[in-house]
Amino acid sequence: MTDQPDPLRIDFHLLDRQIVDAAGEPVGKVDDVELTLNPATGRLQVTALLSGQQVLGERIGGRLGGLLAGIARRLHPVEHPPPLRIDLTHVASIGSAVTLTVHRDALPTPPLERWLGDQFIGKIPGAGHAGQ
Amino acid sequence: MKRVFAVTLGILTAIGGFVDIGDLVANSETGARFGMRLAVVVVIGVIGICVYAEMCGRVAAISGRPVFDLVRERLGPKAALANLTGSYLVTLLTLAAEIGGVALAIQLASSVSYLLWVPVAAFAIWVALWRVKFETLERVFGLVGLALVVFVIALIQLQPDWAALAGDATQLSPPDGEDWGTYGFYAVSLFAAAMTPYEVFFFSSGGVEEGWTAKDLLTSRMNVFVGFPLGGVLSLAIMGCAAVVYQPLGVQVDTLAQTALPVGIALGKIGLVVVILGFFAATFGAALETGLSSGYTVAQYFGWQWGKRVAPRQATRFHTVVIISVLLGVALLLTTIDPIQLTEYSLVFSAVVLPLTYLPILVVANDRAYLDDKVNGPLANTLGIIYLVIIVVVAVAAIPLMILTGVGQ
Amino acid sequence: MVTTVGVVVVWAAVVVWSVLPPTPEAYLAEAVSAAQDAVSATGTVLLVGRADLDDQLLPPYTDTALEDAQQAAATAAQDLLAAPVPDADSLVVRLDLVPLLVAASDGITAVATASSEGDRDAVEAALAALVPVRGELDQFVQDNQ
Amino acid sequence: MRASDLIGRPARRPDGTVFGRIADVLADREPDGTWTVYAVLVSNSQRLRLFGYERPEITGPWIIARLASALQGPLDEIPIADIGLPNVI
Repeated sequence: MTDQPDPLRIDFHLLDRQIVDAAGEPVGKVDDVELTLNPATGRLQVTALLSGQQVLGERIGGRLGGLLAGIARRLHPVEHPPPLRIDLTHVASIGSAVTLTVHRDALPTPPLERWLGDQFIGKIPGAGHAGQ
Repeated sequence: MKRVFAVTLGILTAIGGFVDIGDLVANSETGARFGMRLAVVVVIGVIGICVYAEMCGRVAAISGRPVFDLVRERLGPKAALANLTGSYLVTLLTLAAEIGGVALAIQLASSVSYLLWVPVAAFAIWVALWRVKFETLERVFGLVGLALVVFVIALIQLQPDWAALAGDATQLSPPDGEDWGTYGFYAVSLFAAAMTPYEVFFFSSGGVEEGWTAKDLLTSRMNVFVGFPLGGVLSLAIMGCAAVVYQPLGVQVDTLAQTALPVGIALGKIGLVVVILGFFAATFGAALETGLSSGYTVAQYFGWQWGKRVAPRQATRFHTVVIISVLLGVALLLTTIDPIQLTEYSLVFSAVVLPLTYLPILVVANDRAYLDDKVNGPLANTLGIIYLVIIVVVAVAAIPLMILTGVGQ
Repeated sequence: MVTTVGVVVVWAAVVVWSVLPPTPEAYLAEAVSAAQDAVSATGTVLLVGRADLDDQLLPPYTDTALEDAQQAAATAAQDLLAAPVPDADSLVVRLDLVPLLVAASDGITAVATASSEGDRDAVEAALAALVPVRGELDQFVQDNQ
Repeated sequence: MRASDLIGRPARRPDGTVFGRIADVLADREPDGTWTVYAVLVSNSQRLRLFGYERPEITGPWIIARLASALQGPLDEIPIADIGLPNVI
């Protein structure tokens, strides 16, 4: 990481920021952040960004969050889907957006995006072309 | 030379794109009932949208982040979700009103009921959103929307007593036969027509999508500071035409045909053709903007890929939201609700949700972590705070005034 | 919990308010509103009709504008006819106003019919007949505002 | 553990007593490139999202800055070692 805030304020600098890939294309929002207790040092480390409606729903909590997570689960083909987890080592910089070192194609396509592409949008003529 | 051309084109587009169904309805209604006594609200509203859009344009150019992205960042997920719900519903209401406006404009040219045109118009709007390049859309409908300049010509042709109109404009009170409640209600509608939330969703998302940088700030500011005030002149001309033709007869305006009539009276058939074309372009253009904005708000909240720069296959969730929104708009219109009434409601609720999107932008526009040395100066902040107060007052007053006056009856 | 109670209270207030018997004041307000709508419709028709006679408008536009006015005038008359009458004074108001509203509606229909048949003389005659009706409706609005 | 297990939750001492609410979590970069949490910001107010006015990068508009800090109340930076972490993995 070359460009980073000092100190890193997790709520201010990370949570709810847009994640963009190396080309600047949107990947998702930082819906939560993974913290890990390092067993060797006993210290708490920031290890990954988590993204997806289910993570967001769990973070919001309550009935509203439950609803959001529930919808995300229902739209998902797998029973207990893992959230999109982006290791912090893939983060290039933290600015007005969180920029990754990788291209979005290297990340799993969000299930809803893929499902809509296969079942709905992709079937409409012209879906594969940008505007004329 | 090329730069001058681009700037001119941008300004012309901003003028033509300023007026939408809300401005057409609110300005002709108030002109007929209050003469020019609410003209000052149009001026206040236009300055407001200039202040707001300039901040959004600057934030978009420097930080690369559109409005709703920042709304979630500053408000947190819960408050922003409530905001998203409100903003989305208002945008949807406005989208329905604009589709209704397109259908009404075609009815004026065909005498076939607008209800039959609603699905046709909606399909055309969706095809444009699906296939046509963003820039092309903005340019074509902005430029054709300039046809509404015909209201200025019509007003001159009607040879009004200019001194009386100007005198009217300085009277900040309701005329005989109207009370303060309705005066206040229409003031809210006019303000909301000038400062509609979707305008900034669209403006800032467009800026991000076109990849604005600090170099584009000048162009963006010219569009805002020249284009919007000239668009406001069109609004005032619409108001003036209604005031001259209808107020002496005690006629209240509640159809789009009535809005067009002063132009027909002043300029005859050609004027009428031009004004109907202007209605069509203005509402069609605004339907495109609101359709896109419905997708922008949802996609930017969740961080999805959005916009027209990529193929629909690359932004399936965004395009799905747009399609669903257009369909919901059509469904709403097919309940046979009067599109003009729908417009009135959309304006009231626009006023209610505006503070929630305005405040985060005002805060971010002061944050050097986003804007570096391009943060608000003292002038932008003074105006920003004055307008924050106005916007909050209008938002709080909007629904009580609507109930108190029975939607201005 | 507080929100739920609030919603129920507001809802109950709206329901109670909407089923309360109409007051004479409310009836008069409704009558004025209907008269105002008819003034707007007749005034618009006079403007549209004259512009049409001067050959300034296009047929689809004229049809639409007259149809809108026809509908507005008919709705105004129907609404007042359907409104419950709370007392004797209100009945006087009703007996005064309803014929005017009907005359406005009929007069507009006459203009529309003549216009669609392209009968200039009939349009002129129908417009002339509409002028006094508009005047009386306007007077009613002025007197009761 | 997730950030949301700390942010917005009651701030506890290692013995479990609550003394406020965690408003933000601060991390520092180690020489090896990893980020280590060293402190949390604790406030007494219920409001969760700070407007960012706790940072030096933003000072205006004056009135909003004042309002935000008044709503926010004083913020204390507490070393992470003095915080009882929630019992989640």
